[in-house]
Parts: sequence; C-alpha cells; structure tokens
Amino acid sequence: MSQPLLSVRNLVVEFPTRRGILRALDHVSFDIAEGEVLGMVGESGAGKSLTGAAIIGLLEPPGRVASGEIWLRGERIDTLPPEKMRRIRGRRIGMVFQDPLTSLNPLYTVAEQLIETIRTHIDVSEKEARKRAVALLDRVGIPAAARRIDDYPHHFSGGMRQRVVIALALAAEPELVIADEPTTALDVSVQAQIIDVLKEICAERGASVMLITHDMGVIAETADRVAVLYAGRLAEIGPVRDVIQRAEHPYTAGLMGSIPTLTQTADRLTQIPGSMPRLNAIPQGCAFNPRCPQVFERCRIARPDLIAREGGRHVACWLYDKEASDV
Amino acid sequence: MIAFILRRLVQSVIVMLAVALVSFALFRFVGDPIASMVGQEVTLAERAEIREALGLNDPFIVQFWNFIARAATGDFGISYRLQQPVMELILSRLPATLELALVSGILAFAFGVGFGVYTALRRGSWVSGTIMTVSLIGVSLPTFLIGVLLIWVFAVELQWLPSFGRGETVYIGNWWRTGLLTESGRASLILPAITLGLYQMTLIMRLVRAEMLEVLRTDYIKFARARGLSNRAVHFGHALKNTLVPVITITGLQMGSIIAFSIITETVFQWPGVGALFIRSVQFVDVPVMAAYLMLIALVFVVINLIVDLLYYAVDPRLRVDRANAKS
Amino acid sequence: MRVKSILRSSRTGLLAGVAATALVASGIAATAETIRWARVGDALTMDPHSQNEGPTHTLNHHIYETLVGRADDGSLTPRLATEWGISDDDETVWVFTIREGVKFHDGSEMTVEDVVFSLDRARTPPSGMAALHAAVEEVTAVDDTTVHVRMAGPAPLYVQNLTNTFIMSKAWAEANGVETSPNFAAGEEAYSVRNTNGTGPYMLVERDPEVRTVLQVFADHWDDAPAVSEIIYTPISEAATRVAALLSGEVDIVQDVPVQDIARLEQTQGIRVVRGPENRNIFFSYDMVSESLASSNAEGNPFASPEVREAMSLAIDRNAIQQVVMRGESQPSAAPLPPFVNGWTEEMHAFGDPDLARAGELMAEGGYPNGFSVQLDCPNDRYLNDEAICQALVGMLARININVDLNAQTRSLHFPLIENWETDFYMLGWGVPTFDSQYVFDFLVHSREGSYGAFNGARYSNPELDAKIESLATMTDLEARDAVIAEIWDQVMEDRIFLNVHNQVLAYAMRDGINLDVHPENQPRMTTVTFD
Amino acid sequence: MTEFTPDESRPNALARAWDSDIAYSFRRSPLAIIAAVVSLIIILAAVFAPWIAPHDPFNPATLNLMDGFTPPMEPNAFTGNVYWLGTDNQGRDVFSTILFGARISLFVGFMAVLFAMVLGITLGLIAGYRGGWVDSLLMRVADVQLTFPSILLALLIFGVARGFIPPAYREAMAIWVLIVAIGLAEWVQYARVVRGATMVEKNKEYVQAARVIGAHPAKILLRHILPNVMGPVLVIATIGLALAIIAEATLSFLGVGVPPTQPSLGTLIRIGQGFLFSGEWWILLFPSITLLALALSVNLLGDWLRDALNPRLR
Repeated sequence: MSQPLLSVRNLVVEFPTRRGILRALDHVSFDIAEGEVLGMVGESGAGKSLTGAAIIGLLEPPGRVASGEIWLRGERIDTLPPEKMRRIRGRRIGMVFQDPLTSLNPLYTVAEQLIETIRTHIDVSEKEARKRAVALLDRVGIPAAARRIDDYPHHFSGGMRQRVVIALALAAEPELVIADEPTTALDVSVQAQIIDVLKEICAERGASVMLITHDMGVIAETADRVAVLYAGRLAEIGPVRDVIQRAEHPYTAGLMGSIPTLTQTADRLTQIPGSMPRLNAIPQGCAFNPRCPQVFERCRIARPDLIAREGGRHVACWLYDKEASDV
Repeated sequence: MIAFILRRLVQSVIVMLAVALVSFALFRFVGDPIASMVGQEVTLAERAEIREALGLNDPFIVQFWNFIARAATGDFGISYRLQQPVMELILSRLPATLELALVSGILAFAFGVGFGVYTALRRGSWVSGTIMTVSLIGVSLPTFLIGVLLIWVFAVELQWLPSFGRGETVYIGNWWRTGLLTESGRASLILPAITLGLYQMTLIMRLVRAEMLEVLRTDYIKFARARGLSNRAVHFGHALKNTLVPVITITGLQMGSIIAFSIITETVFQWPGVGALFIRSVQFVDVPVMAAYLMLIALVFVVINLIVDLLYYAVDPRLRVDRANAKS
Repeated sequence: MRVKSILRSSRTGLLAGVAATALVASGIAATAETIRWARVGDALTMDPHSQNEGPTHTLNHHIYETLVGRADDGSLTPRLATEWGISDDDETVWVFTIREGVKFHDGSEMTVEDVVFSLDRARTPPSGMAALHAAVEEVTAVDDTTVHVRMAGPAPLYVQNLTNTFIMSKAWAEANGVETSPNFAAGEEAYSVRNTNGTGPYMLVERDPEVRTVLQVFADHWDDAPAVSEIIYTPISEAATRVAALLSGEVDIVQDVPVQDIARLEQTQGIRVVRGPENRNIFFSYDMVSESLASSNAEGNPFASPEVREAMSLAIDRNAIQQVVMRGESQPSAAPLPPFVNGWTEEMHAFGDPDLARAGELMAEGGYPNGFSVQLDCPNDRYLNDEAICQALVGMLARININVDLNAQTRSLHFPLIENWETDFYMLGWGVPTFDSQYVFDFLVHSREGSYGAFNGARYSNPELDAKIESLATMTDLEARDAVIAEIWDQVMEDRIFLNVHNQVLAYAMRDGINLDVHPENQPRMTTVTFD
Repeated sequence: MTEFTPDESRPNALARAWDSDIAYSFRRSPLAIIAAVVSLIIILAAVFAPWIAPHDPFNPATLNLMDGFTPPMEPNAFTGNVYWLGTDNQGRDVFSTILFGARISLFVGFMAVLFAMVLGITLGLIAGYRGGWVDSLLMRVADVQLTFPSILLALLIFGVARGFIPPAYREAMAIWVLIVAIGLAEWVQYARVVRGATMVEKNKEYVQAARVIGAHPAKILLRHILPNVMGPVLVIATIGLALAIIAEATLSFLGVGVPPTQPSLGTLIRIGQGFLFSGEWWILLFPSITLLALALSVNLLGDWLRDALNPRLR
C-alpha cells in the first residue's frame, strides 16, 4: 500500500479540568488514502469533531494533543510550529463546518472572503484571484456567480451559503477536506445536493475527504471507508459496504440497525439501551461494556485494541481476539 | 432611508421637547436668580421689580411656552449673570468643550480598543492582568481627584504641563476658537483629556475585550482560522471589525457622557467650555443658560444617535439589506 | 467756591478735601511689565453701573474712574474730583470740582456733562448702584469744572457712596445705545457689557467672560504711568487649581488664597504672601421674634430668650476657630462690624473665654435645661472657610445641648433664606463699603420695611431704634451723630442680635519681586503694584 | 454539535455544580481573594464602626476643635492628643471618620443599587411581560435615560428635591435624594436583562398553566426568571455598587451631597483635596486610599464574577 495521505497514530486528546484530566480521544489511529472519502460516525460527544480539529490543529484550549502523531503525506504536522501549521490549513487541509449561517463573516462580501483566502496561500494578483473565485463559485453551483460574488453572506440562502463555504474550503486547492457535519444544519431537500457537490468537486481535484457525520445514510452513499467512534475510542474501521452490511463491533451493529432510512440519524440509538458514558466516568475495560449485549468478563477488565480483520477491517472488541478469549 | 431619517427626526424633536420641559421645570426649583444677580444693597421692592421684569412671576406654563417659542428661533435670551446672549455664550464655549471631548474621546477609543484587543487576545497573561487591574483605578477614584492629582504631579511638581485653561488659542473662521494649532494649546489639552478620557477608556476597553472574546469564539472566526488566514488577518481583519459594531454604538453614546462629565474636568482645570459655564450657572441660578445647556446636551445626544445609526448602517451590511428589503 | 465741613471720624480718619496728590503708582515708570492675575470669579459685566458687586468693581476700577477714591486706610482720596464738600449755601447740595485734562480711552475729553450723565445713569434703575444714590434729587453742571448734586435732605455721608460709581462718556453711551444701564429683561446684550470707554489707567483689549480679560496701559492717562503695563486677568474657580497655577508659575498674583495654603506658600521659594484685614465681619444670627421655630423641636422660640442667646455667646470659642479653622488668618471679635467702620469700639470687640458651666446655667434659666435642636443655614462658597466655621459652631453648641443640623449650600440658595425669612439660624458676612455704621443698621437692624432691613433675618424690630437709625441719614453734626450710633450699638449688643465670629483677613500671594498691598475691600489695584 | 465541552454530556450539571464551580474559580483567583478580603474588611469595619472607631466623629459634642490638623502618630501641639491617622480640620479623628464615612458611602451605594435593582427588575418585568406599547414606551424611556448622563440627572433631582422638601428636612433627606439620583441613573441595565429573560419565559407552558389555574403569571414569572437572571444582575449590581460609591463622591465635589457634619468618603476626599498643597496630606491620602481600595476591590470582584458566571469564557 502506498503512503497514505493522512495518517493518525495513537492520537490522544485531553482536557485538563479541575476534577482531573478528561481524555476525549483515546489512542485513535486511522489512515486516509489519496482520493479516499473516509466517513467518521459516532454519537454526539464521541469525539468526531475533535478528531477533525486535532488534525487541522485548531483544538480549543484547554484541549490539547497529549500524545500520538499526525502525518500528512509523510510529514509530521502535529508538532509543527503554529506559523507552519497555519500555512497547511486551507492550503493542504481544508475544512467545512456544520453551520453555513455562522461560518461566514457577515461583514465581508463573498468575494472579499474568497480572494483573501486564495491570496493568503497562492501568490496571484487580485484580479486573478477574483477570476478563480468566480470560477470556484460557479463550480459549486452558485448561479450568476460573477454577479453574486459581491453579495454579502446574508444575501444567500442556507444551501447556497454552504456552497460558498465549500468554495472557501477548496479555494486554495487542498489535498484533504475535513467536512464536519456539512449538512446537519441544512434543509433536508438540499442536503443531498451539498454532499454531491462536495463529493464531485473533491473527486475532480483528487482531494481526499474526511466526512464527519452522524448520518449513516450519507456515509453509505458517499464514503469509501467508515470509522466508528465511541467515547473517544475507535470501535471499528473498514470499507463502508462491509461495515454497514456486516458490522462486527456490537456497537456498530446497533448503530447500523438504525439506518433503514436516509434521514435516520445515529443520535437516536433506540436499539441499544443506555447512553454513552461521560468522559469522567468511562468504565474500566471496553467503554461499551455496560451497554453491550454480548459483554463478558474480559470486557470489564481490559480495554481491547484494534484487531486487524480481513478486508482491511479493524475492530476493537474482545469477541474477535481468539488467542486470549479464554482469559 | 429618508423615511427612517424623518422618523428619527420626529422622535428627536419629541425627546428634546421632553428634556426641555423637564429641565425647565426642575430649574425653577434650583434657587432664586435674583439673589445672585443683585448686590446686597438692593431693596426688596427693587428685587420684586426685577422678578416681574424677568417674567419670573408668570405662571409656569407661560414661562415655558415663551422659552420654547424663542428657543425655536435659537433665542435663549440673555444670561442673567453675564448679560450676554445665551446662544452666543454657548457657541463661544462650545469649541473648547468639543475639542476636549473629541480628543479625550479619540484617546479613550484608541487606547480602549488597543488594550481591549490586547487583553482579549492575550487572555491570562500577566500583562493583560495588569492592564485590566490598573485600568480599574481609573474608575475607582473620583474624576476630580484624578484631575487634581495630575495637576499636582505634572504641573506643580514636574512643571511639564499647564495646570489650567486652554493656552494660546487661534480662530478658525469666525467663531471656532481652537487650541489645537498652538503648542501651548496642545500642551494644555493633555491633562484634561486624560482626566476626562480615563473613565471612558476603561469602559471601552472592557467592552472591546468582552465583545472580542465573544467574537473569537464564533464559527466564522474558526472557519477563518481553518482557511489558514494569518493571525493578523483573523484578529484585526475579521474579529476586530465584528467587535467594533456594538462598540461603535456604545462609544457613540459615551461621547454624550464625555460631554456631560466634562463638567467636572472643566471645573478642575478651569477649561473654558460649556460644562464649566453650566456649573457656574447652576451656582448663580442663571436659568436661561442652564436651560440652553440642557437643550444643547439633548441636541448633542440626538445628533450622536443619528450618527451612530448611520455608522452602524455603514459598517453592518445586514442592516442595509433589511431596510432595502423593507422598502421594496 | 468755598468748601466747608471736613468730615472726620474717630477711627477711620475719613479725609475729604483738597489734597490733590496722587496716591496711585509711586512705582517705576512703565517698562513692559505684564501681570497675570488670578482670582476665584470674574467680573459679571464691564458696564460701570449695572452691578454693585466686588469683583465687578475691582476690574472696572482699572478701566473706569470714580470721583473719589479710597485709600487702603479707608480715607477718601481725589480721583476725577479734585475737591468736594457740602455747599455753604445749601446743606442739601454736594459740590464737586472736576479734574481737568482727563481723556477717555477713545481720545475725547472728559467734561462735566459726562459726570452729570454718569451720575444720572448710575441712579436710574435698573442700575445696580441706584440704592446708593436714592437720596439724590438732581445732578447739574454749574460750570466747566463744577457739578452740584442736590439731595432730598441733608446727606453728610453721601460722598462715601461714590467710591464705586464710575464716570463714563456720554457721547459714547449715546452712540452705542447704552444711555441706561443694561436691563436683564431686555433680552439682548448691551454694548457696554463687553466694551468700555473709561478714563482709567488701563484700556480693555480683550474680554472673554470667565476666561480671560486683557488690559493694556492707557498712555494718555492723567496720572503717572503705573509700573504694570499689561494685565491678564484669569478667573480660576477651583482653589487647588488656583494655587497650582501660582506654584507652577502660570500666574503672578493670586488674589483669593485658601487660608490653609498661606503658610505653605509663604515657605515656598519664589513666592510671597501679603495679608491684611478685610472690611468684612462674619457672624451668626437667629430668628428672635417668631412664636416658634420651623426647624426646632423646642417649645416656643429659644432664640427669643435672652439667656439662651447669652449662653450661645459663652459657648462659642472664637480663638479656636481662629487658630484651627482659619489657621490664624482672622481677627476674632465680638463686635458685629469691622474695625474700619465708624462706630466700632474696643468694648464691643472684646470677648471672654468660653464658659460652658455658666452657659449651661443660662440655658436652664432660659427654660431649655435639656437643650433643643435647630437647623443652621450656611453658605459654602461665599466666605473664607464658611462651611468649616459653621461645622465648628455645630460642635461648640452641641456642648450646651443645642443640637444643630447643618445645611450648607451654595450662595444663591443660602441668601434668599435670609431675605425671605425662611431660616431660623444662619451665617452672614457683611462688608461695609461706606465705612459707616449706618449702612449696617439700615440693612441688618432696622425693621424690615421699604428699603430697610433687607437682611434683617433676625426679624428684630425696635421702633425706637428704627427712629434713631432713620435720623442718622440727615444728621450733619457728626459728634452728635456718633453719639446716636453708639446708643444704637449699645442696644444691639445688649439684645445680642448678632453672634459675631471674626473679621476676615485677606491674603494675596504673588511671585517674588512683585509688591501689592491688601485692599481692605478686596479690590486690589494693579496700579499700586511695584517691582523690586 | 461543533465542539466538545465537558459540561455538555451532563445535563443540569451546571445547576448542581453551580456553587462549587464558583467556589473553585474563586479559589483559583488570587486577585479575587484579595479583593474579597479587602472589601470584606472595609465593609465589616464600616458596619461595626461604632464599636471599632476610637471616636465618634458624628457627635459634634465630643469634638475638640483644637485637635484639628494633628499629623498621624504625632501629639497635637495644643492638646497633646495622638491619633493614628491624624485629624482633619474639625479635629475629627481621620481613622474614625473614614470608618463612619465608609459606612455612609456603603449605605448610599447599597441602597442606590437596591433601588435601581428593584426599579429595573420591576420595569423590565412589566416591559417584557406586557409587551406592546408599554414595552416600547419603557424602552424609549430607557434609551433617553441611557443618553442622559447620571451627573446631570443627579443635579436635576437635587434641584427638584430642594424645591419640594421643606428646609427643615433637607439635611435628613440629602442622603435619600442621593440614593434616588444615583439609583435612577442605573436602573436601565437591570431592566434590559430582566426584560430579555421575561420575553423568553413568558410563552413557556408553565406560565400559561399558571394563568389557567388563576395564579398571577407575573408572580410565577418572577419566581422563575429571577434565578435565571441572578448571574448578570449580580454582576451589574457589583459594578453598580462601585459606580454608586464613586458617583456619590463626584456629586459631593459638585456641592450636592451629604452634610459635612456627617461626611461620606467622597465628602472627606473633597475636603481633603483642599489640603493637598498645604502639607496636611493625611486628610486626603487616607480616605482616598480607602475609597480606592473599596471601589477597586468591588470592581475586581465584579470582573471576576462576570468571568466566573460566564461558562463559555471559563
């Protein structure tokens, strides 16, 4: 396998609080290959967004990367000085946020924001930047882009604004786009369009995508592979078809049981009783053990690491650890 | 837009009438102008005569009506005390107050925004903590004491700056007398401007800091960072501009209180402005001057409010559209 | 023409007559010396007649001149009149000989017509000086140098009223529409409020009320040129700022020096302080007449009781007030008139040590063994340390169980209380510009009626005294008149209408090398300034 | 969700952890601790002034004028008495006068804040609940009020009070007039906060329900809204206390204030500044330091409280 575009190894993110250190991401490891779309799913608070923020280097203090490594095309980026990291943001890793209504600065026109972003990273003239900006807007599906580029964000509808956000994220032609729940805040009718635009434009440019969502439908439609997070730990990761159809981790199974329709979200996990533990009350052993229908003694004692399975799948569950199953 | 301004003007007139009524009514109780107008030898009969001649025996509503009717034409009568037309008196003092207010307003705004931004960006650093704490001294001592202490240190002990007055002044045009064009005029301005601006600076600084912290947490700032914009662009291009929208409103309104607080500063520094004129007029119960001053203050507020609205309009594109939409 | 009756009184040595020597400016001839002069307040107007007020007169004395002047010892000196006296033929006529060769600032010659015009203007309402000329019937020019002023009756002291009545140019007044003094109700500014045309030693070059007034020496003045050639007059209302301005060298002379700063300024290198008594006494008085007091819990009116009034006079410690409150800068006195004034005696002045025991007995005798409460009204911006004196009195009276609430406020609120009889107990300071007791009696002792008793806040009314007071105005036999004055004072002191504290002492502070004496009416003349 | 915060996963945790969170934040802030200790000392000293102070400066019968201007820790030239912080121009012990003066200042401050708070909360509740023209009118008045500087307002109220109050009662009334004047200038902020909260709450079901069972909804609102706005109101009140104390001092400079026989800290400073050049520095210095310490501490506490009560800034 060629070198992955992004490689996250044993990522640990912690929040020091007065009641002790909370571990929000606990030894998370995964790769994203060139041109690949990786879906990242999990309940609220599982650490999906945090993973994105950690990769792009925008963890909110006091949150911090406590250990682990992040590699972008063979270059380690989690230890880069702030100024170098800044040059990577936007230029090599783009990011799309959840709410297009609040992602755009209301006091600047779309043109100003686009041109500023382009010129921050690419040495082009104002005029050239504007030309690119118009083309970009046109590409993300803004009608009459040349005219509307000088409008302010509030002139656009929610869906249109998210297209603008995508244009901004892609303005400097990044290799990786992290899309953090890009459709959650949007009207159902435009969600699919936005995902399509995002997918198409990235495919066109060969950019990889890390698609954070709790919408299994979107994952099923869009992603090549999917990673499932639970309480800051990776439960399972593998090709999207395999994971959806033959979930191995009991948590994933419960999650998948809940996607008969496109609109159903993972937030309502009625199939699995109980709720995800708070970060300061993660049980010993497997974090999922109190809710797991297949729990056994070992799950309560030791934490399972990711276990490699066939087809490039990995799962963190003692059920699949043959050697030690008798402990 | 025009409709908006018209509506605003009508409101302003109502506000000014209300202020006029209230102030005129209240000042009828401040004291007896005759006592300070005439010497001790004047007999009771003569006092009564003057009272009658001044119309002080008319029913209140008649006095008020006369006042309004004349005020509408810019005629506030003559000062009981200085025997000059009130309008002329106020106009001749106004430049001094406006220059003082403007300079201290600019000082307060510049330092307030600067410190506010700094303390917001460097939250938790000891420099920020020091600035925050020290700036509180400005609002923890009465203005008059700060003024007196500044005089003591910089005028008496160090003899660097003048202790009173405006220094040398020159005329711009017919009536605007400025101290800004002469060296002694500028030197004279420093201590009063600091005294007057300190309080506002602290307020603005705190406001900017709070707003800035608020703005720094918004999605569009995060998104701007995620696009790799430089800190400078994020902080000063995006965050500061959004911070300034509410700050402009409050600062604009503060301009009004700067003018009012100048009463104290002008008294301490013998600054020949309308504030000192007002407080002397209160002591002498110079009703026409007091009433005119309050009308002036009301007018200043009305004008400032209008300017703030227009500024808002210029800074925040959202308002522009809302109104454009509302019209169409 | 013959002039008779030289006025003389025991203490003040009032001097009238022929002395034509100029008392002004024995200093060095004019070099370009500028004096920057600061005091607490500004002149209210430059009009010579509209206001009878100290600071206004003080400034106007530099621009305008009066017929007679007053020397620092209180005696009269010739100014625009070289001689004056009561006519031999008619004791109701005053005769003035007018100085010749006097020029107004606009270059025109001063004539007797101008004098007649000015006196008429001064005595015609709404002039603030009218009260001083109420007894004048007619002013006429007899010849080119003589003016007759005919009075309603004999008026032996009339000339004393002239020391603040200025002479102005008739032609100038007519040309500028200021034939009468400005009227408040006129609704527009009179030309004479900010423009002048006098005969005085200085000309007005710049007038910015309450900010800056600049005077320059008048080259064609009839008298010797003063040492000071330019005066920059700046009112500074805040005491601390005023002192700071002197300490920092921004002004040369400060006229109203806070008493607490005198000692310090004297010790400061490069600054000297001169001091002298002012013709003004500070006293308390009370409602002696009303049935009961509005602000008191007492049965009846305690101030009506002579024992209570005596007890109060025994409780007050004038020396303590002088030493602490006034920092030594006052003349403690029991006499309710300044020593400059005709009628003052050593006996009235004298007072004993406070005697609280006796005072307590007197309170009991007066019917108030447990004391009473009352409000004291006091100005806080009129006299030297007025509020602090009142505070000190509160403490002293508390020891004889008189529980005093102090109401200290600005003068414009304070004085109407006295004029309208709305105070039970109050502080008042009284200056006597005529240097004669009659002035005190007219305003403070005579029953309130007509032009009498305007400041008789005690409500004191004694018909016998009233008659005596009225008789003073027309008595020409000065010895007999002095006897009547003494009689009146005896009664006033016996009735304890006034609880006198002290006479004010003035202090002027100035840069070293400047010499200026204290003026008893607090009207310093820059013409008297000399330089070392 | 776009970010992680520890609180989010535990609903209602904030309410439960309220006390301890504040306490924790307090323990972590040395400045807040110092400020609290200083304010507490001054407040306690003021409250217990009659028992602590060696003299009663408000009882004129006990004053000896000859004690005046005694420097700190030095015997008086006439009486030989020694005072810790010296005496003022009336022979009052500066230390005792500061204690009693702080009492007056704090009384004026607390009462003015209370007055502003009650007025602001009431009007805010009315405006928020009634809405419509009542709301517009009240908010317009608030606008005018905001633009009308507190000093001018206080001067005006003093003027009118002098006209209405008979002379005999003026001295007793001065302090209340001050309270009303300062309070009137500060009510708008409370009204705004409460009005906003009321508008949010009034459409909630429990209010409708209260109406059905015949209870007055305003009463219910008050009970539910007050806890919600406690935080901001407390912050406004703390800063307001400092403002009121300074405002009182400023007004005393302009000649409208408490009687000089019962001086507040501000009046003491006004008196003391007259002795700045004459060498009696202690008359100005000690009251100024006390006022500075008090106002600064209260302001710092307000600052800290604002940050501590705003969970997003934590």
